[in-house]
Amino acid sequence: MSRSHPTNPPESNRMIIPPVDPSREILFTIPSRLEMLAVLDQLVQALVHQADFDEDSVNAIATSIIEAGTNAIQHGHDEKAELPVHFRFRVDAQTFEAWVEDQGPGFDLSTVLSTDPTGPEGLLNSRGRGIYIMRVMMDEVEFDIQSGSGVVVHLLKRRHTNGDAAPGA
Amino acid sequence: MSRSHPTNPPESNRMIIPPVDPSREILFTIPSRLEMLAVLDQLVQALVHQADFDEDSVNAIATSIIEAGTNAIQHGHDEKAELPVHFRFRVDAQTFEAWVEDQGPGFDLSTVLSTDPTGPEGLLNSRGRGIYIMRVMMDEVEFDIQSGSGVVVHLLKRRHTNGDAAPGA
Amino acid sequence: MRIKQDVLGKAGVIRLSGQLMGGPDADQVREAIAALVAQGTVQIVIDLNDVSWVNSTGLGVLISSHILVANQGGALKLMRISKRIESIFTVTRLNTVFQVFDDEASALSSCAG
Amino acid sequence: MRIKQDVLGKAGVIRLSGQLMGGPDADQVREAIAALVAQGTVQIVIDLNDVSWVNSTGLGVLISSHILVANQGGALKLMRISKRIESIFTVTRLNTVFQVFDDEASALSSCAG
Ligand SMILES: Nc1ncnc2c1ncn2[C@@H]1O[C@H](COP(=O)(O)OP(=O)(O)O)[C@@H](O)[C@H]1O
Ligand SMILES: Nc1ncnc2c1ncn2[C@@H]1O[C@H](COP(=O)(O)OP(=O)(O)O)[C@@H](O)[C@H]1O
Repeated sequence: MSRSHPTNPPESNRMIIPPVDPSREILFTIPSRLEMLAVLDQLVQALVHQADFDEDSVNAIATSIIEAGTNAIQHGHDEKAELPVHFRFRVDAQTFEAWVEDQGPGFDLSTVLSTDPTGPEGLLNSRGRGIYIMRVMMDEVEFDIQSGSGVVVHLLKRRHTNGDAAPGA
Repeated sequence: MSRSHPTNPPESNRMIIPPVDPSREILFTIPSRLEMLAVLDQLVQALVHQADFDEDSVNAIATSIIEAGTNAIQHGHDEKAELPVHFRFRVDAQTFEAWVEDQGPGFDLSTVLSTDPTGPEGLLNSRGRGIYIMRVMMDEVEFDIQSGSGVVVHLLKRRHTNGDAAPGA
Repeated sequence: MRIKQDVLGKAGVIRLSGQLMGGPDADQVREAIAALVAQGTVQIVIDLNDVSWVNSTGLGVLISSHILVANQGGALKLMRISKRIESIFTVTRLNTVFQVFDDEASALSSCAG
Repeated sequence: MRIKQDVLGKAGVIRLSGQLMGGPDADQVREAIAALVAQGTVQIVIDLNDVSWVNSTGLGVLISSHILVANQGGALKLMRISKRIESIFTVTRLNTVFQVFDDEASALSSCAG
């Protein structure tokens, strides 16, 4: 029967998106409007807080997901409200993961990674910091870019336990 | 191409669900876990707040959507985490609307409506208040109950402007 | 939801924080009340200062606790409820069932008599 | 984002609230700064006390405003930033670009000289 939403999202052919686990999956879809970022922030904070991550991790995760959402809305969808941005969140004992998906033109990641926004050329540039912020604040950031059919960003944060060295790349 | 999420949700055959308008549609899907209600509350508050509704309306809407979500999780899905509850939100100039959908067994609404939870028999009953609360706090509450294939609750709140009498039935 | 309990004079005070919504929350409240009643404390005040919301299942927990304590000759009272929680009590007329106090001093003195 | 502006002695103070994220926010900040510069005020303090977060687009707005004011012989300073915003400044090393003050008195006195 046709429903307002599918029971579960269809499985993806994107390598970086794991099979759906409906008992842990939280899905969120918004129109491409910048003002939705404030709502996204509250949602992510509530989710990560509920999952008992420490305050620094809550901020790092919310900040990073806002950067990914900003890119999807601005660069992926050129703020065309009718293009939806899809978020998928998954919490487990050790990690918080998010996938952020747009349907935009994609971009060349190696060009972005070749400039250091904290170096002398980058520091006073008014753009080019979003992906850098995600990579510093999260433990893993992966991109699946399919030219002409959008970008999926996968963000992962590990739960820091007492005495842990900051995990990372 | 198969994606992690469909571009837009498929159109529904449910009468109370209008055609999809992706430029205004916010979708949210959670596992059937009561602890998700706290996250739902934060999301709805942020959304309604962002839409510039007054504080009383924010509370009334969040409270009502939590009641609908509680029913979907507890009565519809018997707290089976793997069954997703779907929320759809729509904001426009005059109204805030929500649809809450489960895949549970449905129920007989007329039986529920025949008891007044504020009357002498109902007042000390520990159950039977959720739908009543929604009906008092929102301007419109509609149910589409398909026996054996779930419930969709549609909630609507009008924006109150200065000097308005409380609108309603 | 988190829960703490105190005995202050004749009154048992149960302080909740988070949200009150049935499920495991109900068991925690029931256990706290059972513990107080077992030591002879039947004037019980629930402090909702740190509770952001209560849903209808949570209201059910309060009602069944109220009945339990009343059956022991006591009373269950509430204190420090937010505007949001107050409106759910008004809508459901449960404001006619529970005594609600704005502050701890007046709640406790109502238990002293 | 909402914006208010004051002139206090030699300093222009621009108070933001909400979130700072580019788009229409950028234009509002640019207009406020242009208005201050037009009346000869080039020591400008941005008060972020009521800003819950800044994204990288919002950082861009601050950087281009900083350059604009510096070109007029002035400086753009920040005050009262939250821990969350501080961490985005540290991560991007923009803490080496902007002077940041904890309170209004010290921010204003840095503009007086
Ligand atoms: N989702 C996306 N779709 C298309 N292009 C993107 C996307 N994300 C990033 N980009 C490209 O990568 C560049 C760098 O992105 P980022 O590091 O986030 O900084 P900024 O957004 O400030 O430019 C962007 O300017 C844009 O060209
Ligand atoms: N989504 C649903 N699926 C199945 N049954 C439901 C649903 N919503 C409500 N009901 C039925 O209607 C009754 C009344 O619901 P409600 O007024 O919310 O009060 P309560 O949930 O406290 O019983 C419930 O006890 C349940 O039997």
